[in-house]
Amino acid sequence: MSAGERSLRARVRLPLGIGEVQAWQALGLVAIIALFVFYPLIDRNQGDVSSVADAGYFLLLVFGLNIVVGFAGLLDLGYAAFFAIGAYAYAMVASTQFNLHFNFWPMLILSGCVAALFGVILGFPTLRLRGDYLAIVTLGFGEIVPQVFLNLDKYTGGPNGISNVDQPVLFGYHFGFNPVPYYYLYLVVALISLVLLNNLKHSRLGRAWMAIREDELAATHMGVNPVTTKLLAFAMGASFAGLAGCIYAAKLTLISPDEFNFSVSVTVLSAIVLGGMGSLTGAFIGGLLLAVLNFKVLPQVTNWTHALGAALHNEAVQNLDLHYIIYGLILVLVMLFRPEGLVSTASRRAELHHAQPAASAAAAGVE
Amino acid sequence: MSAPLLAIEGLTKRFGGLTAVKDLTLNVEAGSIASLIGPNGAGKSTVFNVITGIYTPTAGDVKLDGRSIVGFKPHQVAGTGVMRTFQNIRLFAFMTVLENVMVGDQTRMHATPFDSAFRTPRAQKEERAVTERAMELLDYVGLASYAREWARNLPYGMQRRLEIARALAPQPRLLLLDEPAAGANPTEKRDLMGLVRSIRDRGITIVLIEHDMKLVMGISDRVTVLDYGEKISEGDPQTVRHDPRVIEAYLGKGA
Amino acid sequence: MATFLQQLINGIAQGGMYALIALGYTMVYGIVELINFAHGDVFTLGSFLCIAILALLGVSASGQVIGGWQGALIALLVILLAALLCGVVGVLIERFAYRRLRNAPRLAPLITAIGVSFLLQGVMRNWKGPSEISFPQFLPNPTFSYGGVHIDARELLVVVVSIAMMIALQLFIYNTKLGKAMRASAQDRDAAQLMGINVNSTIAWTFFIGSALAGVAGFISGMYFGTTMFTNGYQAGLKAFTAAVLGGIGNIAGAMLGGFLIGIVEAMTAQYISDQWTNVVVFSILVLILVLRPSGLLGEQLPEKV
Amino acid sequence: MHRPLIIVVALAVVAAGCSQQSSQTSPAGSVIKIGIELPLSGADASIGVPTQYGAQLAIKQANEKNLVPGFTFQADVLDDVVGSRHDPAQGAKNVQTFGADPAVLGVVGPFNSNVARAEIPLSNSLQLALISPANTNPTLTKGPDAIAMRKDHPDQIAYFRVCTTDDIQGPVGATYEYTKLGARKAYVIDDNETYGKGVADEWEAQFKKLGGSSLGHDHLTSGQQDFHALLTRVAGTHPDIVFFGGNSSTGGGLLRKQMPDAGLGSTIYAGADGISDNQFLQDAGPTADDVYVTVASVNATKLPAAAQFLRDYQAEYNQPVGPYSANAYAAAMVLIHAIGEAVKGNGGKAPTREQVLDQLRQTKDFPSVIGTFSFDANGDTSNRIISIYEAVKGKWVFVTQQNFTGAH
Repeated sequence: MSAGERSLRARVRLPLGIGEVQAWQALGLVAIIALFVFYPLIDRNQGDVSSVADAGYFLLLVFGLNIVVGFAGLLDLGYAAFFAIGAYAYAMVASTQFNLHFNFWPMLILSGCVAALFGVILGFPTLRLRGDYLAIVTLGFGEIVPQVFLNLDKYTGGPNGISNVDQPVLFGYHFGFNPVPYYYLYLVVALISLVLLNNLKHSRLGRAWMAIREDELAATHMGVNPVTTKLLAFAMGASFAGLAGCIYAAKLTLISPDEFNFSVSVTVLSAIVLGGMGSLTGAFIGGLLLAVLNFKVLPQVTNWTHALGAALHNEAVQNLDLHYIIYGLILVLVMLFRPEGLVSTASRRAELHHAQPAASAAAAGVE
Repeated sequence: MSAPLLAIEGLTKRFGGLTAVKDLTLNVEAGSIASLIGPNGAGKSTVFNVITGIYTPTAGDVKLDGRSIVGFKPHQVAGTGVMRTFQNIRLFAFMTVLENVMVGDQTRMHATPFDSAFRTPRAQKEERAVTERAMELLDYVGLASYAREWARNLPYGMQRRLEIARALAPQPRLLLLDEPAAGANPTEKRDLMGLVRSIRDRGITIVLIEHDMKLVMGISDRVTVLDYGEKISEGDPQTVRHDPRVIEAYLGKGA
Repeated sequence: MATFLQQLINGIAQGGMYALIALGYTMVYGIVELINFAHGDVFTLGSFLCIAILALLGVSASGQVIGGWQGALIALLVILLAALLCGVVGVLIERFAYRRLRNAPRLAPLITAIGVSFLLQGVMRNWKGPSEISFPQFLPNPTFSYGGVHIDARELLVVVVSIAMMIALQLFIYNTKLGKAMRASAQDRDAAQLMGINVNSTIAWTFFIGSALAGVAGFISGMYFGTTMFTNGYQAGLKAFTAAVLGGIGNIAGAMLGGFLIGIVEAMTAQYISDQWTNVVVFSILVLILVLRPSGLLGEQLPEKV
Repeated sequence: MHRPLIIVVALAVVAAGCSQQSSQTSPAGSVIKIGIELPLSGADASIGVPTQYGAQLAIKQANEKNLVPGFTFQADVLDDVVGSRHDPAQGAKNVQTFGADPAVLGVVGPFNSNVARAEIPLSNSLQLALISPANTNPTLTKGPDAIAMRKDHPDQIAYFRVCTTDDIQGPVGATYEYTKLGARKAYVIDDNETYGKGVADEWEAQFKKLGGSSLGHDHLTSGQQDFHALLTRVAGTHPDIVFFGGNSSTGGGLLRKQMPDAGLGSTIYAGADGISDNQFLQDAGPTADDVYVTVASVNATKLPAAAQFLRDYQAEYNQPVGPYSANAYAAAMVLIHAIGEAVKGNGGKAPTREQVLDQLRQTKDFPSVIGTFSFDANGDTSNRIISIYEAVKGKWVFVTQQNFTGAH
């Protein structure tokens, strides 16, 4: 091992409770953050920046659901409902709908709070339910919420939704339709979220969530209050969706009920499982991958097949729609070959165990 | 004379038509090791489950330090300083060994969700203290070098010890051990006896469910024998060992 | 009163359809504890296959009606073939997408099931195009009326077939060797294995039967609605799964009860509240019932083993 | 930890972003791009793809006929489907992608009203022409919401549409059905989507104004297939007409098909252009007879240009036109015409987007395959001719056409 190599393996303590990592990992982390910070300056295409910015709301959804499903092990199939609630919470008081124009920034927090409140309201009746019964109730909730927004057309604009949602203004700077400020807003919120989530994960509450996930009965015998612990998971998870909904509505200036359907919930859940349950790095990677796939790659695929078919004068190729097939195949194949997700702390540690039984009890790191 | 730490008075638990425990009265003195023995299905685990709040008794009372804990939820029972292990090991498989023990210390922690999310100085201090205590406990049960392992990766015997360490985390007043020696080899059993004694010497009262007569007779201060939910004998190991009703119940098995 | 009875009939007919799909859901769940999201799409595939088989037999969507024994024979042949093909598809799905994951983390097979659902939709989309496609209405459809209440042959068909299937399934599971193996595997897979039951083939048979039932449902629904579309599986599967959970998942009579209940609730909501609130009412009732009985209407309330 | 994985992902993100850039050619060349922004996959493809073909056919013919000398047109197609259906956020991103490419001088699209609501403010802000072949909801161009959507450039509209709006189509239908068919008691059903609910509300308002009564107005639940319960309720009120606002794909045909089961077989059934397609005839089968629909364009058989378009389309794509193919063709043609005029005004050089917009706003009496039209101050078409069709023996038969005069 050369001196350079050794210094790369030296341990560096990162701030904000992120923990201790090896030097090369710290360098990598800095490089990635730098990449994200400078990305809008590299790519001048507004459509692309807008796509990557929208990956931001998707990532927030993934982070939030990761608390509920990944940390606390509560299978939630109706998570998009909280996204809808956050978006409507902001849009109803900051648009031409009622000619109310509340300021974006306090509403950002408040949307999160409103969603959290509904998280508790939904969570309460489900406390006694186990596994898949919980899944179906949350799925039902996910069907009910957009339908209610659709049906209460006097307040929500019905199928038209709410247009002309106010865009944020920060110290006199109007965000407007420029995706770059939204990109940075998402970046800041996502980075703060990651730090907070990492803190939570390695805390009293985080351990209580995971204990409930692993064995609820044993957890309660260790003094974990299942009611508050689960409700906190629902509330905190929902608050992320509320936050995401608020920024989403402001960026798009429009919301309508069919943007919050089951496929949103499913995609977010897939991102978590694909990335690796309960792992923050996994949630991040899974979220980014699915966002790129859904917002960038799959819409392009249709165009490619159309173009290819037109070039070949082959009607069958031209009418091909590979959207579903590609997406389905990715989900199936990843799960078949990496059932624990792309970033699997579980299998990694297991491997480590076999290699060196007395693994060092070094200080905490990012999982 | 001071009141017993744990007092079970006239406890009855019925499941439908089946009476699992019938009119059981049992006192456990502070600082002692009490054992609960009896054939399979005698209702031993049911007693534990009633004490820890999984089941509410059909009749009778359970008092800790003179205060009834009937109707407490499991986490509230834990809050009073009663911890337990399980017959079939119930560890948090995908958490590290260290984290398992730290979960055990929940009841003594005060960090609010806000503290946790923002790592307030208060939370950091508490977290450090809890980590330190957990490491000490792991050292105590001989698992310190496995602190960063997944609990599920430990061999069976170590999992048993980890479960005990987890239950010891909040310095409980009463520790309920449900067949800790099940599946252990003679060496492990000997080590376990030493461990149980040393826990008692830390001032923790222990109630033990166990099948291994040699182990029970070797460490118990007092033994209670259950058969079909009823107490058939009680006393120090010597008395119980020679009680004809016990011999009858075990018919060729023990003693 | 006539309106109420008519709505009851409407609800039972629609509910029968849900029940028929729910049977497959509940069987698969009972044995492998997997929410088989692809089941709804196997059902849609069933109706697609029926159209293809009918086309091979020369029956098209032109509206020709084939009465008498010929019609019945064609119907029987189509049902059998569709059931067989769907069953095979179900077995293939289990073999290639689920079996490997039997001991994987709990959510992995769920995501795979969602993936398979997308795959099936993609295949159907490219097979028959993105629009609604017609299902040949080749059977005569006499209507019976009494006191202002109408019921037609198609509605009778739905109800009769779904109840017959439930009874057949019940008899099968309690009286045949394979049925007993299924129950044993559902109870405790490892123990069943030790008892000499071939768990792999038992699970494969479960998927076969469940998917075959979906194929039957595909035919019935095609006859009842007259059209089908590659995305239909989602809504149908959602309601059927809700029915299965409502009745107590894993319980065959429960799936039936849940299906009829949802159908009736929908019909009554459309009559006495408004059509747009049907889903809200159905899912609210679901939440309410599960809060009161966390294991569903006929589900066993199993205490956790400690 | 797997840091390298993150880097790979991050690079993939950037690469995906940059791939777009490499295809950007400078406007200095003689290529002018026309954006096409429609839902092209999933269930939406059935209606989106034929619409796309309509626009592409126009572009191809413009090149063949060298309509704008010195320039070739190129279609740049983007899909707005995410997951399984059209997505406003994706539509907005697509418009931004077009906006970032200086070669794109105008866009044909979008298809869906909620997508339009996300794109109109953007196109207004970017001053990039957006011409919809299919949005019929009146509130997109008229009323306070519409004005608010033009926030960045209130006086410089950038959104146009070639189809007549529902506040014209609905009332014309209601008037016909009230006066000519003698309907008095109506039951209104819609699919609870922007278009369907909009047109149903307009129809109902006019029907009541004329003196008819509305016995009820129900909204369907999306994905619903069984309407027996709803129809039993409808039958209980004994209407002489059932009006459906919505599309064939949202239940228009199935609803009609199930009406006889509830004893409504001889009740008149009416709808708007959403059910004026072959899909409806196919879904409803023999029950399609006595169904009346309005279509917001002139009768194609009376326009030679339209007949030619139908032939060309069939020859090019070997399939029948979709309900909005001709609209898309007309939208692309009016855009190409405006670009041509802008090129002329710019001395033969490639024009700016503003110059193209200027020309579009001035569009007057443009002859197209859907009739001759101008754009009014809101960007709406002046074409207010509504045709009425009746289904007879599995075919749509032209009944009459009316030029809507305004007052309603």
